[in-house]
Amino acid sequence: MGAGVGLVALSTGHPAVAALGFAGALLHVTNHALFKSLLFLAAGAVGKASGTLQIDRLGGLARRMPRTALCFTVGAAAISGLPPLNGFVSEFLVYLALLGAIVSLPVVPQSAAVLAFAVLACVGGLASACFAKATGAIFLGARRSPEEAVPQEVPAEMQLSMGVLAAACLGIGLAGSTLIAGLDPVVRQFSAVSLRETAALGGLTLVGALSAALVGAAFAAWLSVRWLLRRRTVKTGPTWVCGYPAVQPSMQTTASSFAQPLILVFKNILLPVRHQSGSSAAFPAALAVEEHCPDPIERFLLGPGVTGGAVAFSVARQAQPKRVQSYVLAIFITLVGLLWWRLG
Amino acid sequence: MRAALHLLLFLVFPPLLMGVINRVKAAFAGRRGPPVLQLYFDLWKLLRKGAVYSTTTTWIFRAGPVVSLAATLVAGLLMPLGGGLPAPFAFPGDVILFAYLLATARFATVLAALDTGSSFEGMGASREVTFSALAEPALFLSIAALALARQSISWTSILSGQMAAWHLFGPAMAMLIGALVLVALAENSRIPFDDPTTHLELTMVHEVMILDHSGPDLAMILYGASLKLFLLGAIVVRLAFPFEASVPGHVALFVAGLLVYAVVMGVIESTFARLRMDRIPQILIAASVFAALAVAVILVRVNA
Amino acid sequence: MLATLLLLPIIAAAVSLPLGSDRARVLLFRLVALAHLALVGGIWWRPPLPLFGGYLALDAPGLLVLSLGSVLFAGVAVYLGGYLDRAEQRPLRIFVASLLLLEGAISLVTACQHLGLFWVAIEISTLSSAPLLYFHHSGRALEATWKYLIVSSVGIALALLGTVFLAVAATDGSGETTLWIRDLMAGRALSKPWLHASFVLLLIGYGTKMGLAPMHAWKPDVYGEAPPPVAALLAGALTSCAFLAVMRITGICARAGEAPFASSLLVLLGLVSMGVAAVLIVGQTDYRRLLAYSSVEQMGILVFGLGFGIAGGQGAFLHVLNNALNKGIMFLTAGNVLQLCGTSAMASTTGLLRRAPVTGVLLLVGLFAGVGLPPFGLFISEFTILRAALAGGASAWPAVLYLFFLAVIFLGMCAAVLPLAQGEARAGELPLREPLSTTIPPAIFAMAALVLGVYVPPPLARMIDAAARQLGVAG
Amino acid sequence: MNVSLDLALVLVLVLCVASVGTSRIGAAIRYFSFQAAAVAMVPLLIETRSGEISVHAWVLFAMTIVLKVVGVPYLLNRSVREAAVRTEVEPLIGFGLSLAIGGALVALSFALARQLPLLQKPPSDLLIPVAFSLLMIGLLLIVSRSKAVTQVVGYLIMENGIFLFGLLLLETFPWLIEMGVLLDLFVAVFVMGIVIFQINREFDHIDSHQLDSLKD
Repeated sequence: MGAGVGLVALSTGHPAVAALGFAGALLHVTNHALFKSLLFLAAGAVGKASGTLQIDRLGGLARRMPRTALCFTVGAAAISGLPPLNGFVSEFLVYLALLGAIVSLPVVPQSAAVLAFAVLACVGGLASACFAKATGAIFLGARRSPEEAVPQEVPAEMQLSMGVLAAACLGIGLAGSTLIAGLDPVVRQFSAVSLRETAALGGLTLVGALSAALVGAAFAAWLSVRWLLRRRTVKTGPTWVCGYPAVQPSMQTTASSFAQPLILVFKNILLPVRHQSGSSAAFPAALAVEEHCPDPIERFLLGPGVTGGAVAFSVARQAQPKRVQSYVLAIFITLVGLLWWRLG
Repeated sequence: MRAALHLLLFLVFPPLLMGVINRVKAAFAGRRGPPVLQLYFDLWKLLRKGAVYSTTTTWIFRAGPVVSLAATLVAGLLMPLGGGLPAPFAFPGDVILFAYLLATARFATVLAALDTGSSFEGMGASREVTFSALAEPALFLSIAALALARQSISWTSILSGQMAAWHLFGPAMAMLIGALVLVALAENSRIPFDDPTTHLELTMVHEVMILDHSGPDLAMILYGASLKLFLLGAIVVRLAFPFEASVPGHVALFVAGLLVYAVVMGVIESTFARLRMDRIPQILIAASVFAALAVAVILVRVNA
Repeated sequence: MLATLLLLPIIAAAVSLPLGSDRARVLLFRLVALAHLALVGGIWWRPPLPLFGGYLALDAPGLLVLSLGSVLFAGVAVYLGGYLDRAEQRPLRIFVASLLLLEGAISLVTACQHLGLFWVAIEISTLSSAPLLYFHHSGRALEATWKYLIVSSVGIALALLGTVFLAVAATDGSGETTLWIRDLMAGRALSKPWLHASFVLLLIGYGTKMGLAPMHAWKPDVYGEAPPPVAALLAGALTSCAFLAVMRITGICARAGEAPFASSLLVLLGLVSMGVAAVLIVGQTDYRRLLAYSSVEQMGILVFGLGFGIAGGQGAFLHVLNNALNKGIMFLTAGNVLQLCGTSAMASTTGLLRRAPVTGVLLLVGLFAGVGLPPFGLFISEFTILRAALAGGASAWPAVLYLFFLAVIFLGMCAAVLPLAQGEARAGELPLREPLSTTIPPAIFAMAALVLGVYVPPPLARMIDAAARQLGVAG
Repeated sequence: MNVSLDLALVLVLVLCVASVGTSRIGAAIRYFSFQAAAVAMVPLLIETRSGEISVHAWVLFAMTIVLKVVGVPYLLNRSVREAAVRTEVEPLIGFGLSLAIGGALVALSFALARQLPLLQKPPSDLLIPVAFSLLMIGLLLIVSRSKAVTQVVGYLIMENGIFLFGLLLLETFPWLIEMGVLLDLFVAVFVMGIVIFQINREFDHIDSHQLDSLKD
C-alpha cells in the first residue's frame, strides 16, 4: 500500500508524499522480516515443547514457557502495529503517506487514499484481533491438552534467538529519527525529496520518544502496583467465573469461538463451511458441529480457474490432428492466410 | 505553565465525569444516586486494598492493566484540551499514534482477560475485539475528514486555533460529531453498545474483561477507562463548541463543555436499552458511513 | 581452414561407407566430430578467409550457429558409443554416413553467403537427416519419417519459392538481380510487394524447418520416435540453421526498411508458437513429446526476439546458444531415461533421483535450465528479449502474452518432469547402472549452460553484438 | 504477345486441374507427365532478349524431360504395381468439392498475381498466375488425398509451379540453382519411393490414411 501511494504521488508530482510512501513500504519490509520470523520461531518452540501445533489442544503454555510467551506476545503486538514496537513505526510512515495523499493529492487519488486509509485501519484492528486470539489460545488460560504431555521451556539457544529478534523489534520501535539516516539514501532513488524535509523527521523522533515514554510509564505503573501491594495480603484462588464451581479447561474460549463474532460480521465474505452431524431429536445422543472457513479466493477463484484450464488444455490436446495431411493443411492455411493478410 | 495546567486538568478531572453520568442516570431513575465524587473514593479505596490473583494467570494478567493505563496516559499527552490548552507533544501524524495507543491499551486488556481462562472473559474479549475492529474505520475516517477540513494531520492544529470550520463545512461537522459520539459510546462501553453496570455474563463486553481484576489493578483499569472517556470527549466537545476566547475563557468553556457532554451521555444511557449483539456491528458500520459521508462533503467543498 | 572444415565430414561420410565393422565407423565419427570441434576452435581464434569466390564465408551469425552445431555433434559423438552398445544391434552403415553428411550439411549452411546455395544446403541437411529417423525400423519410426519428409519437403519448396521471389524483388531496372547476402544487406532497392511475398514464403518455409507453430505438428512425432541423440541434433543444430535463415531474411527486410512488416509477422508467429506449446505441454504424458513442445516454445521465443530489432536480436542469439545446450542436456538425458526404464512415458517411470542419481540430477538441471530459471543462460536471454519487447514494441501486449505463456509452460513442464525425478521408486526396482560415456556429455552441456548463465565470455559477447547488428537498419 | 507460350501455360493449367479431378492414380500420374512435358517446353518458348534460345534453356529442357516426364512416372508406376493397390483414389474430400476448391485457388492465384507488379514486362502475363495456381493445387492435392502416391504427385505439381517461377529469372540466374532444383526433386521422389515401398511392406497398402498411430 505504501509503495502504491508512493507511485501515485510520483505520478501526480508530490515527491514528499512519495518519499513517505516508499520509506514506509521499505521499512515495513525489514520490520516484517523481524516479527514474522520471531513468530515462526516461537511457533516452532511451541511445536517442539508441546508436540502439537493444533491451537485448540494448546493453552496455558505461558506458565511453563514464560520467555517464549513473552517473545510471542512481543511479536504479536509488533505485527498488529502497536506503538512501542517496530510494526507501528513503518505503519506510521504509511499512514503519514496516506494522510499526505488525502490532504494534498488531486480528487481521484484523494478519495482512493481515504478508502485505503479506512481499510488499513480496519485491517489493523483485525490483525490485533487475530493475534490476540493466537496469543490467548496458545499461551494463556488453562492447559487444554491431557496431563501427560507437560510442555517444558525450550533450550536456551532457542530462547536467545527469539529474544534477539524481540529486542530488535523494540529497538526499531524506539529508534525514532535514527531510522531516517538509514532510509534516506534509499528513498532518494525514488523521489527527489529527502525524508528530512517531509513530516517524517518530526514524526519519527517524537514517536520514538513517546514509545519510550510508554514503556517508562508502564514500568513505573508496574513498580507502583508492586509498591502498593508490598504490605497488602496477596492471595491466589481459582478464577472468579461468577461463582461457577466446576471449571474445566475445555470450557475456555477456544480460538474458533474467539473468532466466531468476527466471522459472523464478515459472514458473506468468508463463506464459512459448516458440518453438522447427529440427530436433531430433543435429546440427541451425539451431536457434532464443525465449522471452518477455507480461503474463499482459493475456493472460488483459483481452484476452478486451474482445473478449468487443465481440462481445456487436455481437450485441445485430444483434438490434435494426427494425419500428415492435416499437418500440411496447417501450412497451407497459414500460407494463404498470411499472403492474403499482408498482400491483399 | 499551560502544559502544567493541561496535565493537571487531564489527570484530575476525568473521574468526575463518571460521577456526573451516574448522577444523571440516577436522577432519571428517580433516586439520589451516588455522590459525584464516588469514583475518587472507589479509586482511593482500591489502591489501599490487597489483590487476589487467579492460579491460572501469568505475568501477562498483571501487565494488562499496567500497560493499558500507561498507553492511555501517553495518548492523553497528544490531545489538546479545548482551544486554550495545546497538547504537550504535537507533531504531524500524532492522530495515528493517539488511535494506536488506544489500540495498545485494548490489546493489553484483552490479553489479560484471556489469561484468566474463564469462558466469560474470553467471550467478552472476542466481542470487544470485534466491535473495536469495526469502530476503528469510523474513527480513522473522522480523522481523515478533520485532516481534510483543516489541512493538517496533528491534533493540536486541528482542534485548537481558529475553528472556522463550522460555517464552511456545517453539515459535515454535524455528521462528524455524530460518528465520533457513536465511536466514543462504543469505545467506552456505554449503554447502546455495552452495559457498564450489569453483571449478567452474557451481556457484558468491557465489564466482563475486568471481572477478575482486584485491588490496585482494578483501580488502574477504572481510572484508565475514565481517562479514555475524557479524551474522546475532548474531541467531541472541541468540535461541538468551536468558539474563540482567551486562555482562561477556553479552559472554562472546555470544562463546561465536558460537563454538558457527560450529561448528554447520561441522558443517552438512561433513554436507550443495550442493543442485541448482532445489531451493534450494523450501528458501527453506520458510524463509518456517517464519517465517510462527512469526508465526501468536505472533499467536494475543498476541491470546489 | 574453411575448406577443410567443410570437406572433412563429407569425405568421412564417403570413407565410412565401405568400412568394415560398425565399431570402426563409430570411432571414425568420433574422431571427425572432435576434429571438427578443434577446427571451429581454431576459427574462433583466427577468422578464416572466404572461399570459393565468396560463396562460402563465415560471418558472425554463421560462426555462432556453426560453433553450437559442432559442440552438439561432439557431445553426441561421445554419447553415441554408450548409447549404441545398449540399443538393439542394427547395421550402422547408413546411420553413421548420414550423421557425417548432416554435420557437413550444417557446416555448409552456416558458411553460405548466397541464399540460393543456402537453400540447397538446407535441403541436403533435411535429406541427410531422414535416414537417421528411420534407425529403429519400427512402424512408428516409419510414420515419423514419412511425416517429416512430406512436411519438410513442402516447407523447403515454399522456401525455394521465397528465394525466387526475393531474387525477383531484387531485379533492378536493367534486369540484373542478385541473391548475395552481402548485396541484399547493402540496402539494395527491393520492390515492396515481392519482398513482402518472399518474406512470407521464406518465413513459412524455414519456419516449417524450425518447427514454428502452426507448422510444428511434425515435431512431436519426429522427436518422439527418433533415437534421442539424433533428436538432440535435430532440436539443437538443425533448428538453429533454420533460425539462421529466418534471421538473415529479417536482416534483409530491416535493411530494406521493412522492419515493422517483418516484426509484426515474427511476433505473431512467435506468440502463436508459444501459445500452442503452452496449451499442449500441460498434461503431457510422454517425456520426449514434452521436449518437442518445449522446442516449439523455444523457437517461438527466438522468432519473438527477432521481432524487436537489435536488442531483441542479441537476446535471440544468446537464446539460440542456450537452447542448443539445453536441448542437448534434455534429449541426451532422455536417452538415458529411455534406456534405463525402457519407456519415455512419464507415468511409469518415477523416483529417478533414487534409482539413477546422476540421470535424475541431469533431468532436474535440464528442466530448470529449459524453463529459464536464473542461474542458467536461458534466463538471461529470455530476460533480454523481454526487455527489448517492452522497450521496442509499440504496445505492451506482446510482452504480457510472452510472460503469460512462459508461466503456463513453467507450470506444465514442472508438473510433468518433477514427479519423474522425485517420486518414490517402486518397490523392488534396484538402482540402475549408468555408464560414464552417456552421462559425461549432458553433464558438460549442463556446465556450459550454467557458465553462460553467469558469465558471457567477451569474444562470444562481441560476436553476438556483431550478429545482432545485422538486424539493425543502419550499417 | 507470345501466343505459343500462353498456349503451353494454359495447357499446363488445364492438366493440373484435371489431375485434381481424376480418381485413378494411373491417370493422375499420366496427367502429371504431360504437364511436365508442357512445362519443359516453356523455357524454350520464352524469347530471351538476345532472340535465340540459350544453352541453358536447352539443358533445362532436357533435364525436365528426362526426370519429370520419364523418370519419375516410371518410378511411381512401379511402386503402384508392386503395392498392387486398388488404383482408384478415395480422397478425404469428395471430387466435386476438391475441384471447386481448385477453381477457387486458381482465382486466388490470379488475384495474388495482380498484387505483384514486375519492373519489366514478364515473358507472358499468364506465367505468374499459372505458377501460383500450380503451387496452390499441388498443396491441395497433398492435403486432400489419402494415397501416398497421389501425395507425391501433388508435391511434384507444386515443384513444377516453383520451376515456372524460377523461369522468371531465366537469363540472369546461374544455372546452378536450376540444377539444384531438379536434383533435389529427384532425390526427394526417390526417397519417397523407397518409403512408399517400405510402407506397403509394413502396412500391406499405401494408404497413408492409416498412419495416425502417433498421438499425444
